[in-house]
Amino acid sequence: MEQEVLLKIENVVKTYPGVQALKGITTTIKKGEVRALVGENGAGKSTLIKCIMGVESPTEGKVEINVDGTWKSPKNAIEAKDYGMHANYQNVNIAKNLSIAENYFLGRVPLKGKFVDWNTMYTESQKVIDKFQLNVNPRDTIVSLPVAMQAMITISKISVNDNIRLVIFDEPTALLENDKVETLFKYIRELKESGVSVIYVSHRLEEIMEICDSVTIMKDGSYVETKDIKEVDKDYLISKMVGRSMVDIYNIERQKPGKELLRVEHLSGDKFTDVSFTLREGEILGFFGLVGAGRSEVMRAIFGVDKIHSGKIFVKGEEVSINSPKQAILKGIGFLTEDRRKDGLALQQSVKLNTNMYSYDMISKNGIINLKKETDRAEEYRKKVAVKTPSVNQIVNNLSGGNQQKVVIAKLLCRNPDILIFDEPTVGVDVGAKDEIFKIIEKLTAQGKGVIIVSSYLPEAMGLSDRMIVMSEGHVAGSLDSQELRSLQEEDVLRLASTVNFD
Amino acid sequence: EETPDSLDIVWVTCSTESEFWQYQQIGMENAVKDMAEKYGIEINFTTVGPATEAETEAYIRAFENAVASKPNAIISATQVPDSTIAVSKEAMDQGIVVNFTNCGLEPMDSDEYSDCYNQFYTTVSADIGDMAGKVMLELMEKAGIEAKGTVAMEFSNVNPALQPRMDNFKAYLEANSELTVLDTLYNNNDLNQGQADIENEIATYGDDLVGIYGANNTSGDAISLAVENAGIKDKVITIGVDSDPTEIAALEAGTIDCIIVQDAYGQGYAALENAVETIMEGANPETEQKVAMAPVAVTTDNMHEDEYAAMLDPTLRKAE
Amino acid sequence: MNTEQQKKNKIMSILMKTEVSMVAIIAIIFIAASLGTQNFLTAYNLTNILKQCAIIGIISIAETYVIITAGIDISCGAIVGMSTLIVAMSQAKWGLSVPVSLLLGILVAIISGVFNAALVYEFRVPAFVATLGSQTILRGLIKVISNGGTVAGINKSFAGFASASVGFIPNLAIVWFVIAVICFLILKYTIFGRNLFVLGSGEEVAKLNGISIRKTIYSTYAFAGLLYGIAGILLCARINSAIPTAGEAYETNAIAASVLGGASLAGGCGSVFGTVLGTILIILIDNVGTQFGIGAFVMQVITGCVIVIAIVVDQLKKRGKR
Amino acid sequence: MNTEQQKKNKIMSILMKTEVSMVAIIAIIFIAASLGTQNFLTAYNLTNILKQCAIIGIISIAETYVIITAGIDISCGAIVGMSTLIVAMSQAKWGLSVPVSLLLGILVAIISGVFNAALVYEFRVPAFVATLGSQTILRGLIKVISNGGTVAGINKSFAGFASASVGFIPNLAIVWFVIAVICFLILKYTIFGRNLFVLGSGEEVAKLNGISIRKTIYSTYAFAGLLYGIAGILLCARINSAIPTAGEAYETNAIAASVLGGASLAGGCGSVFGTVLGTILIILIDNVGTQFGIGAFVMQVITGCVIVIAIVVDQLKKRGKR
Ligand SMILES: Nc1ncnc2c1ncn2[C@@H]1O[C@H](COP(=O)(O)OP(=O)(O)OP(=O)(O)O)[C@@H](O)[C@H]1O
Ligand SMILES: Nc1ncnc2c1ncn2[C@@H]1O[C@H](COP(=O)(O)OP(=O)(O)OP(=O)(O)O)[C@@H](O)[C@H]1O
Ligand SMILES: [Mg+2]
Ligand SMILES: [Mg+2]
Repeated sequence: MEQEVLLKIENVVKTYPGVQALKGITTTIKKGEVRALVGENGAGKSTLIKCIMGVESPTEGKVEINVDGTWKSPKNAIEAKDYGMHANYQNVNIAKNLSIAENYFLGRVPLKGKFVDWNTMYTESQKVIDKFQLNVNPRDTIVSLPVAMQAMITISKISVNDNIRLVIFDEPTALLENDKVETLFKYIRELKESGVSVIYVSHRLEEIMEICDSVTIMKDGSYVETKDIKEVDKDYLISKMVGRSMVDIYNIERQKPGKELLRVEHLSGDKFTDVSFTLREGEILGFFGLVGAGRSEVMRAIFGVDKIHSGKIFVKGEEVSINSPKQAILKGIGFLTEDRRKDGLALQQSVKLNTNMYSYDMISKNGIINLKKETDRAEEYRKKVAVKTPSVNQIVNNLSGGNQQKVVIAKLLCRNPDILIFDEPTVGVDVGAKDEIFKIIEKLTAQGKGVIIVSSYLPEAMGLSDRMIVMSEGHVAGSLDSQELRSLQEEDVLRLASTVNFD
Repeated sequence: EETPDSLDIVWVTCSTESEFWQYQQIGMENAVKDMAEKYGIEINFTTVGPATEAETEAYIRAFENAVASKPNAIISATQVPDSTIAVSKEAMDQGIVVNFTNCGLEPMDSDEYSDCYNQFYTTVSADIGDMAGKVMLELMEKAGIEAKGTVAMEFSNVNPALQPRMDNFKAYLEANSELTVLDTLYNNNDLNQGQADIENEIATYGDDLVGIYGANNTSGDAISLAVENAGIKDKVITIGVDSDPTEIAALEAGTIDCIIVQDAYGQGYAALENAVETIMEGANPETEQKVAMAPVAVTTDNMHEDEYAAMLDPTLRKAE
Repeated sequence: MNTEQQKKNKIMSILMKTEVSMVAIIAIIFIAASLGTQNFLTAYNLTNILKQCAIIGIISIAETYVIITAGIDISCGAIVGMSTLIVAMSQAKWGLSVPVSLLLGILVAIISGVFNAALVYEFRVPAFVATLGSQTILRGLIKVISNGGTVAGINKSFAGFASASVGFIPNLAIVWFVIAVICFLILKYTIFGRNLFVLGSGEEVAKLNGISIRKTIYSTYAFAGLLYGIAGILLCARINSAIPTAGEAYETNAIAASVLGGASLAGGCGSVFGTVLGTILIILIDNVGTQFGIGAFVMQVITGCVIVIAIVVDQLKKRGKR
Repeated sequence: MNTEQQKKNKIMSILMKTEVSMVAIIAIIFIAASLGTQNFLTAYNLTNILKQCAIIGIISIAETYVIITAGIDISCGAIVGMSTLIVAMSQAKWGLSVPVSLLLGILVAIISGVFNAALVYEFRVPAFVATLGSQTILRGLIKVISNGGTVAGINKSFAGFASASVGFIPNLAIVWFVIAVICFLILKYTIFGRNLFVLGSGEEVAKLNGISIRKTIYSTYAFAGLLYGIAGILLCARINSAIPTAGEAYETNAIAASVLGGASLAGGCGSVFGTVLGTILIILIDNVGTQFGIGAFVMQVITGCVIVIAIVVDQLKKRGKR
């Protein structure tokens, strides 16, 4: 049976000062269809979504949704909601000072008479929390949650609505680990079954192959084509997006481990206990675990952000006590944090400042900055990690999500530390750029640097690491050498990561 | 009725930051000493009140708080008589002696609120304005400046009670000469702003500007500084009202030609003396409830005479 | 987590609240003044304190609303002054009846609030500058309208309202309490109230969740205007006249009371109860200072210290030193 | 993108700057006053304007530094007043030499700045409350020290500095220019300057990027203190005395000048050049008002309007209506 059309996107053009983000996109989406949107960083996916939702008005063209037979164009989020359109935006947008329950009901607070019905709000929220198996209290405020949990809140938030016609997910899984991805997919299937259409944006192509019915490819703001998912495979998508084909991106040159760079002995902190490991020159050490496993906390402690309760840290064989990130940096440790918007970037500042802010001391004398070097470096790294921006003076907040992530990486590379800790380095980064980043890591290890990669994305963690530490509930659940890594299946590692009961 | 052996007296000032009210306070403090000696009692004297005259609600609050602390007497000066009447009456009803100095509840010719206070010593604002106008013309004649052209007026802030200082000045000049008097500019007791105001007026009116009148001490200071910097002290007649050290120095230097002085010290002294006497004698010794003390024009010529010097600088009278 | 633990957590989280530090500090000052002075703990004085809190208390609540949305209102004192003037002029100069004069006073205040909202919303003027601008404009207008003079001749029974009490509770304080309770309920139980917090968490968040920023900003400033209007009326009755400086420098106290009560200028937090406590603290310091016979100069130093200490105590409790 | 396009972009982005709107508005007022009045465009008057700008200009630059870090400094006027007082007391009462008096004035101002920083950093007191508190404390101390009176008897040659000029350029303005240039260079060329912007983007960001929040906050407030100290010295020379009200209400002008010049109270933006222009606009309005013979009351209304319009123009240009 030919299904009804739900959404018509007609020749949508969006221009920002100095950037044409969308150059005329036309496509239609049917009822109950799950449509993937793929393209490189800065291709215009998020912008298209904002135009669909009416929160950005297109410079040209229009978007219409079929509301029980009549065609409507939402002009703002309120109308979009009236028409049953919901979006999960890329930059976790959530009212940080409010409770989970209130965030669930943002803009649609339940009333008893004229007054907010707190009881209903809490009970309904609890139902959603249970449905998505989120083990949180609806009264908790958002600030107290880790980003990954915040992301789950925004995803699950959609289900409090009724009368849903279209749901858009913009890179929902970037911060999620496997079982949460499964929860999400289950939800998407549920939506599909009830006739809801879904637009799904992700840089993880295997997810797209798994969950989507069709895929639209975008490049540089232009529409390339729409294909049924059965007609395409990953390589095809990559070649269309990036313009070249790419074999195994994890296949990088391995180095022979050299001298010891970092040794951590029996480290304990607020959220982790008795963590020990070593990192050698030329090595890539992976850290895998589920959300809340405490990997980020270990890294933060090593970097001097959080307090250490006990344990020792040795850098290049020498015991160190690091009390602030500044000291860590001076000891040759670089740390790329997982929440780029919160602590990675000065959002309202330029690409230039952000690229350099980690290492101004390296291009200054007596506190006076060499402005030429500042610009040169910004330009150099803009090319090196392929940041798509009209100029290095662009405000970072105006870049696409993936390009923001690239700036964070550029910032770290500028510092040129011996020990590099990447916490979720490829969040929101497209395949092509991932490839570039891995090439850079390859070069770094060849120079004898040590790299720690914290990733919730198992293929990446397994594919990239020379050795891997698996953490669970704040403990080291296992340590895998390269041989084990190559021989183990993903399921085995996942099982390890879900180990419980250490005491 | 038994007489107490110690008295609590609160001075509710309308501005803690003003020199003029400081001078009033010196008068009171001296009276405290004299009265304590005279009656052989202890007098606890405290000052409360807002920083600036503009904070009128804070003034009322200070007054109320003073009443609540149940002193024997309150001395005050109000910028907002209509608002002070109720609380002052309240105090009187509670048996607290309330005396006003300089700024009271009602003008000289009214008896409407005579039950709301005990005694009032003042200098009439209109008299100051009239005197300033008269002196302006006299000094112009003496300096050989033709009474034609523009006269500027500067004041601290809008204050209805003191408005006659400006209005009467203006009226006097316009009635008795061909001078044009500009609208008042206000400086909120910001000397730098006042100086800028006068500088702007000098720049705007140039040689046409023949007189400048500052209706309080800060304004007088501002005038003297601007006039000195512009080097026009011989071309304009400048008059200030109430004194402070800067202004006294300016009078000496001739950048201010005359200061109209109210006897701040005398008012303060009398207000406190009268309060203590009223309490100790059991009745107000004054025959008139409102006593006007005439302003005095102090010029460069007479400023060193003892009487005038002490008027200019009441700190000279400060008892050790 | 067992229930024991949960209970403990709950108690802890209550103790962490700013309101608790405020109550503690107020209690200490209160006890010290009761023991240390003769006339502090008298009905007259307590009535007095309540009366003095009322007007600044109402203004502070309005300021809190604005601050929750991540805005700030510097013009509150000027709007109060304008409302005071209009009420006085209506009664004394324009021969209007008391009810009409009150309506006019409130109307003018609401219009001023809407003007602020228009600047903030339509023209994206930062709240500080927008309200600074309207403060300046209003102060000028007040003087132009009043010609810089006092407007006396207020209706006697109207003015009497401000000095009257019901038992020990002054009328002014009753108005303040009623407004505080209503504002508390609005904040907690209405969509408008909740939206203030959302807006304060970020315009993006509000916008993407279909909350009308326009409506929220206009409502907030207009509602604040309404409260300023009421405060202006009370001020007119209290000072029994209108003077050009009425309401001057109130913004500092209003912002201080809000922040003492737990509001953050970054937006997204603030509470009516906290602000009520903040107001009481500010007024109390002055009163106690007089009771102890502390001179005005030293008192100013002490006031500054108490404000700082109040916040430091709260912050130390909450997060410890950095 | 071709070079044509790039050039266009560059020109566009320059036109977008706040400084451009400011210059345009100042130019319009300047031209109107030159054509519409007789004595505006005279050497005396222009010298005049420059002189009047200097002190508030220096304070505003310091305020801009603080605002860039997402702070705010309400105590600037009080610190200036304290420095003025100390200089005057040193010279007139304590019999110290001029250089020593200046050093003391600056020292006290820096200490006040450090006190602010300690409140903000060590005790996490929000900048608004911290500086409000220290403002109140300082104003009280000023009165305690001066006993509420004027301190006259300043060294003649020192006071003469404020009224003297080099050619048409008054000494005060020269100091202001030099400070502006230095502050501009610091912001542009030093790590300290860059760190202000990073800190203004968020403490977390600063911390995780290895920037010492402690050092940055202390340096900022201390440096602001230094500038206030200098402003206090100049004020002392200019008013040839110290009065308890010296520097009062300067914070409003300083914040207004910063925001007019493009600074945002949310932190992370602001420029010295913009602030210089903001200062000029504020001073110019007053001067031109007098030149046109506009009464003080109406002038206040106009001032408010100009401030609002200046910001509206800038915002409309930047982002259009919402
Ligand atoms: N507010 C803005 N101002 C200027 N340019 C913008 C703005 N928002 C987006 N852009 C630009 O528009 C282009 C498309 O961005 P968009 O966020 O839609 O990309 P995307 O496909 O979602 O990329 P990603 O995969 O990295 O999330 C980018 O070049 C981006 O820099
Ligand atoms: N589901 C959850 N509910 C409540 N708190 C959680 C949850 N998940 C994580 N946390 C909090 O976050 C802490 C550690 O999270 P963190 O993000 O550092 O872990 P991680 O191993 O780095 O995971 P990831 O980087 O994948 O998010 C936990 O100890 C816990 O306090
Ligand atoms: Mg995107
Ligand atoms: Mg993590």
